[in-house]
Parts: sequence; structure tokens; C-alpha cells
Amino acid sequence: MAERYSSFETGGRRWLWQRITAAFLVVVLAFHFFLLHFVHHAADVTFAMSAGRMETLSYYSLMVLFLVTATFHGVNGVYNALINQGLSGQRKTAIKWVLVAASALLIVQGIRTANAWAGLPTF
Amino acid sequence: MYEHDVIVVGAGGAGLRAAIAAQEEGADVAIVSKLHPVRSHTGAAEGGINAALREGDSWESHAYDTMKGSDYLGDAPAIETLAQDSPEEVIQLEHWGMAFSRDDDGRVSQRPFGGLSFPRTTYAGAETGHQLLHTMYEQLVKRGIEVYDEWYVSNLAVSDEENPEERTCHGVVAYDIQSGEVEGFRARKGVVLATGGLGQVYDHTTNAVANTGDGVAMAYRAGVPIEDMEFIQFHPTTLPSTGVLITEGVRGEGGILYNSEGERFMFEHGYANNAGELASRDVVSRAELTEVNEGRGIEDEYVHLDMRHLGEERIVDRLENIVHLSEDFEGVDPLEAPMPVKPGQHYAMGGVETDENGETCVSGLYAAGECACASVHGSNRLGGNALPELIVFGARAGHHAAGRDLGEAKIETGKRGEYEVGEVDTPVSPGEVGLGSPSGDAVADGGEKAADGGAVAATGEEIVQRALDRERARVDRLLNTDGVNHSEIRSDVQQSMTRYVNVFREEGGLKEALRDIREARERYQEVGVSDPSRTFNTDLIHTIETRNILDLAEAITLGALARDEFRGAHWRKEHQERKDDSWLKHTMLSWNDGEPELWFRPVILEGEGKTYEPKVRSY
Amino acid sequence: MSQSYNRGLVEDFGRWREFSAGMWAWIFHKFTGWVLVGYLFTHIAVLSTALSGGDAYTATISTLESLLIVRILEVGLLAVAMFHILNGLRLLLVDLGIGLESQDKSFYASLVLTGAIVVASVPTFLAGVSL
Amino acid sequence: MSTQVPESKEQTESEPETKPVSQGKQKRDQKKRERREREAAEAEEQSQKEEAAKLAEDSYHLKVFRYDPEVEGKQEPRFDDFHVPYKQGMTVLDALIYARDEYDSSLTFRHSCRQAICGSDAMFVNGSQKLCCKTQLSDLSEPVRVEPLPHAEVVKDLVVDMEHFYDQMEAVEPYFQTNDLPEGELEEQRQTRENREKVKMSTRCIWCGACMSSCNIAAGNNDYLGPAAINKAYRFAMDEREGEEMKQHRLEIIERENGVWRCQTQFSCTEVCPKDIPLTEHIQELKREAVKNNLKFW
Ligand SMILES: Cc1cc2nc3c(=O)[nH]c(=O)nc-3n(C[C@H](O)[C@H](O)[C@H](O)COP(=O)(O)OP(=O)(O)OC[C@H]3O[C@@H](n4cnc5c(N)ncnc54)[C@H](O)[C@@H]3O)c2cc1C
Ligand code: HEM
Ligand code: SF4
Ligand code: F3S
Ligand code: FES
Repeated sequence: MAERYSSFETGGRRWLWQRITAAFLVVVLAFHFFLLHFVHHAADVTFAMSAGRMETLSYYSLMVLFLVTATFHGVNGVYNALINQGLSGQRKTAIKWVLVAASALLIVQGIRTANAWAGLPTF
Repeated sequence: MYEHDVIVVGAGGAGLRAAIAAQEEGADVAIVSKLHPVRSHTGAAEGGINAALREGDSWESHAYDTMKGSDYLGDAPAIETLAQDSPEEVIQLEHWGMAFSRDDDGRVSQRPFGGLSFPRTTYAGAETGHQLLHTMYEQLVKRGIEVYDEWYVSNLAVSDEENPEERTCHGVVAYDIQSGEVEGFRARKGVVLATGGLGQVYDHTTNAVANTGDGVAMAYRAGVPIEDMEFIQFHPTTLPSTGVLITEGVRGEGGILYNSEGERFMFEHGYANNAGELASRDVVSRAELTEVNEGRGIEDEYVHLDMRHLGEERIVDRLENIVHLSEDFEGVDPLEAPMPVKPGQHYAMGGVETDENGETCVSGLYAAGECACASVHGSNRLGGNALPELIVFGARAGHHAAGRDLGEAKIETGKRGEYEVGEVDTPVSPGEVGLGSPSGDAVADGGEKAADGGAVAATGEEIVQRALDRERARVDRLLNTDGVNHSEIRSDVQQSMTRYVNVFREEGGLKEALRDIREARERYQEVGVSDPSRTFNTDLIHTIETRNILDLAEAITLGALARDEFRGAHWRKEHQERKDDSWLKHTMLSWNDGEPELWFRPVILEGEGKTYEPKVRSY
Repeated sequence: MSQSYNRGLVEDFGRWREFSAGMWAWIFHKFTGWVLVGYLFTHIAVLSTALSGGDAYTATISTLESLLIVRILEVGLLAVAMFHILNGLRLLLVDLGIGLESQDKSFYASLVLTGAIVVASVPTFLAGVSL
Repeated sequence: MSTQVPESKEQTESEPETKPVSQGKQKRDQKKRERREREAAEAEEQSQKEEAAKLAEDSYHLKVFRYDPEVEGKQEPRFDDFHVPYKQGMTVLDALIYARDEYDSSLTFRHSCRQAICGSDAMFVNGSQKLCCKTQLSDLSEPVRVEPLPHAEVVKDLVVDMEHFYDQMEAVEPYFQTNDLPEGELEEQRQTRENREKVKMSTRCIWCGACMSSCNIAAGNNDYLGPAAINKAYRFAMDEREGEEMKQHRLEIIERENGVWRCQTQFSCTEVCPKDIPLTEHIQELKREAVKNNLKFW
């Protein structure tokens, strides 16, 4: 009965964010792919070129945002998929924190890399 | 043993309404049903619910139409109760959220229906019954009323005084289909039977496979009289392979009936020179069967209903669901080929005798819905009058069983008041096989003799326990017997009934049917269940049901043989007129220790401040 | 309650032959999504070589890019990403309640378009690879 | 648990007859003997009948899932073959009924109305969820495989346990609730035609469980409400008669963790629904309603 659904974690926000990030990613991912495979060829990529782009603030912030949204979107997607397979209780909590930690790591590492290019401190 | 104040057997429209009503009175009520409530056949009703709701209409007019439709065989107090209570009950349904079709002003729509002098049929698209059933089940969930679903009630626990009028019903015995356990259910205040129709007595019916008339048969064997069983309504246009109903709307829109020679027989063979295809249900049914019997049927079975000439556009616009029905259930696309149709059993006007409060002559035993006969429909039911019957009498039975005072009933039940003993000449003796033989073969199948001795002063609990023990023994016996498969017996009786006791009834045929039923009863003595499992044993359930079908087939045939007149749905070849002088009376059958006894009770035509005068029924 | 028999998971994917469009779309989207997350992690890992200096980074990239297998994997990645994007768009439309009746057609369209784009970009992706 | 196996028939029949035998008993024994002979003849006839049906051109080959926890030989699930003579218009349900009545009376399946309204005979036919009474044999390729609904526990043969489905249906407060009914005794609530039209499809559900069985999310996650229950919630949430306040409440119910958000738009529910209810559409609409509703408070 209804009591079983008393958990007030409404999945609504995550659902909405998954869509919002998806919409954002369409644009940025297309841009990213295009830039790195068609405008420049991946094979020709060098540190200097990346560094050059990263030094522009707008490109830098776009890439960080890209990283964050992609991470959220991907990790949240994985989390949802696991819940849909019936993951619950303690295991669910555990997985949740593992995923959060992995995302944090990924984002930190990504920002450090970007900073290396942009010539900012990499902590 | 389970215990509740009120036990409702069956969860169709009538059962659900009764349970809600009993709960409204504060009773602890439970439903026991062989199907989950939403699987009940009430869901199949399409047309609508009659109720005098609007300006210009009145309950009196509804009552008058109903009395006329019944061909003056309905009891006025019951008919007037139906007409008075149905508006309130229908509005109640609306307040419970039922999705009625609406008018522009947002009010519930009403449409005209055959035999009604005012368009008073409320409806919900072409799925009125479905909406009604689900709306009521929702209320059940809301109230948390307990449902024992997939429990098959196989017997009533009735005390065994000499006269049925002195007996009391203390509960029921039921079989849990899923686990195979037999359990007793004690009812402190009352048992309401709402087991629905008995279409499975025939081999071709619009009724569900579960409509085997269990309640009528159980009550009958417990000594309760059953009333007007011979009145069976047949629908002229049902699909041959399944019995799915094709609405009159097709003919209303201009659909034409053809025989195998391509003749428009309603006109060309003079069955109804004016109305043609739109003649009343019984006339069209008989015409179709005559064509088939005279060799002009298709595959010796059916005729064609053609609507192709109406054009695809009109068909899709107005009769779309018919296109789907025909395709899904018959594999025929009615835009390209005519639909095969034949008459099928549709509704049983008769049933367990009750008064207008739903109570039978056995105290504590009630019946409502199609299994009951308060006598609202008399010899013919008007379209749209069964659903209001479910809710009106379901509610009354529930309230009364739970203890509400509904006032003294005007209709008498059992052998009280005015009645006369009847007689009918049968070729074989009806009733239990081997009656009176010392070996007790009469009960070899577990069907008990009613009132079979025993201490009269037993407590309710003891009576339920006794019934329970008997039933456990019967189930064990059936499971351990390696006998005849019930399905042969069932299908033989069904075929015989369709052949001899359908829209055509001739003395010779009726007698033939009685012989067939007798033979079937004899074979049933050796019936056994070949599936040994206790888990979901439908073989067992169907075997028990077949026994009920036998008793009811016989009752229908006996009534049909006794009533030598033509009234409503009952047509006798040798007796082509309505005989008001001798037949303004109900046919009653009582099961006296295994033997049907025929008697009659006069029809009550005196209503509130007026008496209904029998008139010629013509529309 | 009586005993019952659980048929387990055979019925889930052992039935792939009978899957309908929406079901395939769901499976592919799932699969491609997981591949993309996997890639995201590896991608960042590879890029982080930049932390140990410009030369190390340039060397890593050019070594990787000179391998045929990496190029082929990149084409695969493009396919995966393309499908995920196109089907993602289809799903976004579905979320907005657009085109639910032609959901199967839009799935086929995503497939076809993915195929076309991938084929068209093979030359670009494989260009200049040393065998 | 009722796992006891009923005594086998041989035992009861061959019990030594030492007690004085009553007349009735003698008669019954006599009958029993006759019956056995007749049965042997019948069995013969039956296998002949099947043979004949198999040979006849107009017959359908059915492969039917069999399982019974109590009966030896059926405890391990197996498929039985039946050859059923074909008649114009025959449905899968008709074929099952024929097989049961003519060949094997222990073949077990739920059915009642034969007209797609009681919802008891949803099964897995040739790999998809179908309502047997609504499925023409002629639309299927042979052999026709009939199995119980996937993702539900099998009770016996084609019968599955529906309890979980019913629980989910009843978890969404599936009953009309409103705080203001009209005053007058015989006053109905008003509802516009458009609004009735809007909820119409959603009210057609017959609780057959086909959708739930086809949804992989529901299969993986027992807590997920499932398409039918969400559709039930939709039926009330969109009914204007319940009023705004109640709608809020309804959105809260379907918004819980295991409500609408679990749906991944697989569309299989919509595909199999025998009443053509646009389930995915209803679920998606509720998601949007819920989001809109939440944005109000953000
Ligand atoms: C195709 C069709 C169309 C119709 N259209 C209309 C219409 O438009 N208007 C109208 O007014 N009427 C119509 N009728 C008639 C009307 O629908 C029925 O008379 C009515 O629904 C019967 O309802 P009920 O509650 O008495 O029985 P049902 O709905 O049949 O319910 C019977 C219940 O009893 C239970 N039961 C039976 N036996 C047992 C047992 N042994 N143990 C436990 N439980 C048992 C069953 O499980 C079921 O729940 C139509 C009928 C049919 C067949
Ligand atoms: C570029 C545009 C993208 C779009 C339009 C898009 C769209 C979507 C959508 C709508 C979903 C949700 C599906 C659902 O819940 O029903 C989803 C799921 C997912 N996405 Fe994306 N996505 C995009 C890019 C990415 C990227 C870059 C990644 C990797 C980091 C990614 C990884 C995932 C994952 C793992 C899932 C969950 C899959 C599952 O259900 O198992 N997506 N995507
Ligand atoms: S929504 Fe459709 S498939 Fe699901 S239970 Fe209802 S009728 Fe069956
Ligand atoms: S199949 Fe399941 S995932 Fe959603 S669209 Fe239907 S509920
Ligand atoms: S038998 Fe009722 S839905 Fe198929």
C-alpha cells in the first residue's frame, strides 16, 4: 500500500537534471567532437594547442562545465540504471557514495588537467 | 473457520454494492468470490443503466415501462422499488467517480433504449458495465473491505428444519482455488448471494465461462424456492464462435440480415413485414433459427449480418467497436464481408426467490443481481434494467443483512400467503438420481440432500462445521475418483438445452431435453476429476459447476414445460397466446429432498396507489 | 500460499528475437550510455598525462593516435556517441510528449542516421594513420 | 503451503475388500469396472483423435508450458504439444479450451469472459504478452508457444500469481476522492466532455497485467509501481472532478521514488496493452505534470 512509497526522495529533480544536461550535452558534445576530429585532427593534437585554447576563459569554463554536466549525466544515468535493476537498501547507499566519490575524483582530475593547460595551479 | 458479520458471495455489481452497503451499516463484511472482483461479468455490459433523473421523467413512468416490458409478470413492489431507488444509486455512482458519458452542460448523458418511454438510460460509452464494476471495486479498496478472491463457494451452511421458511443460513463453505483448502465461513448476520447469471447452461451464450448459476443452484438445494426459471432472454446477434454480442445498433443503423440464399429473410419470409431487422429480440432470434432449421443457414449454423452498404465512413464513425469485435473474435472484417451471427443465451430473468429487500425465505440468506428474482423483469427484461437492479437490490440486501430496518416487505417468500400446488407431466422423474435407494447413491457426487435429519438445535458454528466436513469429504472423493470427465456431460446438456429449450419450445423437445438431463445426471454419478493436484485445480471447480448446471437446466426445462402459454421471452409452439386467466402467476420450484416440487404464486400487480392492468404488449 | 516456479532471467534477454523497437532502443541507449561513461573516465585519465608536462602529453597522444586499433575504436566511439545523442534527442522529444506514436520510426531513423554519419566520417577518422 | 501430494489413485482403488460389501458398493464396483473399460476405449479414441487432428491439414500445433508443484512429472517445467483442429475465427483461448476439454483436463489457465473484458487470460504467446481470447490463431505462426506471463511466479501451468500486480494497483489510492460534492440530493458533479475524453482511455484498463509483465524495469524492480498502476493514478489525477488539492496529492503519490521516474520509456507496455491504452504517453504526461508542479515551489 501507499506507505511503501513513503520515501520522500522524489526522483523528479534528478530526472529533470538528466534531461537538462542531455540537452546541454548535445550542443557541447557536437562542438567538442567537431573541433577535435574535424577542424583539428585528433592525431595532430599537441599540448601547446590545447594549452592555447584553455587559456581563453570562455573555453576553459565551457570545458569545465562540459565535464561537470557529462559526469553528472553519465554517473546519474548509471545510478538510475542500477536502481532500475532493483538495487535498494544498504547496497544502494553504498553504490551511491562510490559513484559520488568517483565523480568527484573525475572532476578534480579533469580540472587539474585543464589548469595544467591554462597555466593555473594544479594544486 | 473464518468469521464475519456479513458474507457476500460474488463480486460483480450486485456483490460489490451489497458489501459496501453492509459496511455502511457498520458491519464487518467480507466478499468471497471465485473470480477476482474486476473479472466479474458485470464488466461486459455495454448499453447502460436506466434511471429517471430528469425533468419530464418520473419513477412512475420507469415502473410502468418495466411492468409492461415484463409482460405483466413482474411484481409491482419490486418494480417500483427499482424505479424509485435507481436515481439515487446512479447519482451515488457518479459521486464515486464513475466516468459517465456527458452532455454539453457537463451533466450525465441519457439515451433512448428499447421499450422505454423516455430516454433515461445513463451510460459510459459502450463500456458501462466495465466502468460500473471498476468504480465499485475502487470503493471497496477505499473502504478496505476484505475480499477472498479465487475462493469458490460450493455450499451454503443452512440449518435443517423441516420447512425452508424456518431455516437459517449461518455461512458458507468455500474452496481456496490457489491452495486447495476447504474452509468454513461463518456469517453472524447474513449471507448475500450475488453469483450472477447462468448462461453456461447453454452452449452458446453472451455470458462468461464463470456464469454457471452456482448461487441459484446452491440456494435451490438448500430449500430456497427458485422462481420463473423458464424465462431466458436470447440475443439475436451474437458471434457464432464465442457468443460475443453485436449490439442492436448495427441493425439500428441499417444492417441487414441475409440467409444462405442471399434473401433478406425478415421481409422475404414474412417474419416482420413492418419492422424487418428491427423487430424485437425474440422475433428476430426465432426468424434466424427458422432459417437455419429450414436449411437456409450458413454452415447450418448462422445467418449473415451485413453492414457493408453503410459505407466505411459511417461504419467507422458510429460502429467502430463492432469492427474490432468482429475482427478480434471472429476473424471477419465487417468492412469486407458480412458478419456471421446467431442467437445466443443472454440473460436469466428467473432466479432465487427474494422479496424487495433481497431476503429469501431462509432467514439470513439474501440474493441480489442476476441470480435473484425479486421479480423485476418478469418474463422479459428491458435493456438497461439489469445494472440498476444490481445496485438497487445489492444495496438493499447489504443494508438489510447488516441490520438496517427497511420496513416490512410487501412480497412474500417461501410457501407463505397465497400459492397453489402445480403439476407437470414429465417423461422421466426429475431430481436426484437414485432417490430413496438405501445405498445413498443419490449423494454419490457429494451433492447433499437438504434437511437431512440431524439435530435441529445445532449452533451456527456447528452447522457451518457440518457443512464443511461434508464438503471436505466431497472434494476428497472427487479428487480421488477416476471417473467420467465432466466436460462431456456438460457439453451434452448444453447442446441439448440449445437445441430444445431455446427460443423455440415444443412439448416434444422439452421432454427430450428432460430425458437428456436425466441421462446426464446418471453419468454424473460417475464423474471424477483426473487432475490430482490441489493447486489451482480448475478441473475440480468445473466438475462442481457442472452439477449446478444440471440442476438449473432441469429447472428451466420443467418451468418451460409447465408454462403452456406464450409470454415475454417464453414461446411455446402449441400455445401461441398469452393466457392471463390462468398464467398471471410465477412458476416456483422447490427442491424437496432431491426432488423438484412445482408450485405457483400469483403476480402482484398492485403498486403504490395504483394497479397495473395487463395490456397487449405492442410497441 | 502454494509453491510456485520462478523462471528466472532467461525470459529477459533470451527473448531478444521478439523485442520490439522501443525495447531495442532502450537496450542500445543503455549500452551506449555505459560505454560513454567508461570513455569519459579513460579520456580524463589519458588527458591527465598533461599534468606531468607538455611533452609527455603530446607523446602519449601521438602514439595512441598512430595505432590503427585506436582509430577504429574512435570510429566505434563516434557510432556509440552518435546513437546516444540521436536516441537521446528522441527520448527528449518523448519526454515532451512529441511523436509518441512514431517512436519506433524515430528509433529506426536514429539508427540509420548514426550509420550514415559514421560511414561518412570514416575517412576523416582514419586519415593519416600509419599502419 | 500445500505441497502434499494427494494419495495416488491406485492406492485407493486397489484397497483390499475384506469388509462385507453393501449392495451399493457392489453396484459401484460394477460401474467402476465398466468405467475402466470405457476409459481405456476412450483413451484409445482420444489418441486417435489427436492423431487425426495432427494429420488434418486444418489443425494448429500448440506448445504449452506445463508446471505443477505437486504432480510428479510436472515439477520440472515442460512443454506439451497439442494439435487442435482449426475453425474459422478460432482464438488462442478457444484452442486452449479445446485442448483441455478434449485431451487433458488438467491443463490449467484463467479465463472467463471470452471477450477481452475480464482480463484474466493474458499470457505469453509466441514471445509476447497477449490476451488469448483476443488473439486469432490465424495471425500466429506455428507452433504457437503459450507460456505464463513472464516476471510473475507461476502457480501452475499458465496461471501466475497476480498478488504483486494487485498490490501495485492498489498502492496508488485508486479511488475517487473529493472534498466538495454538490449539495442537492440528486445533483451530479459536472464534468466537461473534453475532460471525460481525456481520461477515457485510461479508464479502460482491465487489470490483465500484460503491460507490467512486458516492462523490464518492473521486472528488475519490484517496488516500481508499473505502467498499469501509474495509468490508474493518471485516471484520477486528470479527472477534473477531484479538484486541484487532490491532484497535488495524486502527483505526490506517483512522484515517489518508485513512481513515474523509474519509467525509461521502453514502450513495451504500450505495445502489448490489449485495450490500446497509450500508457507511455500517460506516464510521460504525469512526469511533466510533476515537474511543473515541483517548479512552482522551487
Ligand atoms: C454482454 C452483456 C451485455 C449486457 N448489457 C447490459 C446493459 O447494457 N445493461 C444492463 O442493465 N444489463 C446488461 N447486461 C446484464 C447485466 O450485465 C448482468 O445481469 C449483471 O452484470 C449481472 O451482475 P451480477 O453482479 O449479478 O453478476 P456477475 O457480474 O456475473 O458476478 C458474479 C460474481 O459471482 C461470483 N461467483 C459466481 N459463482 C461463485 C461461486 N460459486 N463462489 C464464489 N463466487 C462466485 C463471480 O466470481 C462474480 O464475481 C448485459 C449482460 C451481458 C452478458
Ligand atoms: C550528447 C548528448 C546526450 C544526450 C542527448 C543524452 C541523452 C540521454 C538521456 C535522455 C538519457 C536518459 C535515458 C532515460 O533515463 O530514459 C541518457 C542516459 C544516459 N546517458 Fe546520455 N546523453 C548524452 C550524452 C551522454 C554522455 C556524454 C554520456 C557519458 C558520459 C552519457 C551517458 C549516459 C548514461 C550512462 C546514461 C544512462 C543509461 C542507462 O539507462 O543505463 N550520455 N542520456
Ligand atoms: S494497462 Fe493495458 S496491459 Fe496493463 S493491465 Fe491495463 S489493460 Fe492490461
Ligand atoms: S514498458 Fe516500462 S519503462 Fe515505461 S514505457 Fe512502459 S513502463
Ligand atoms: S477471457 Fe476475459 S479477457 Fe480474455
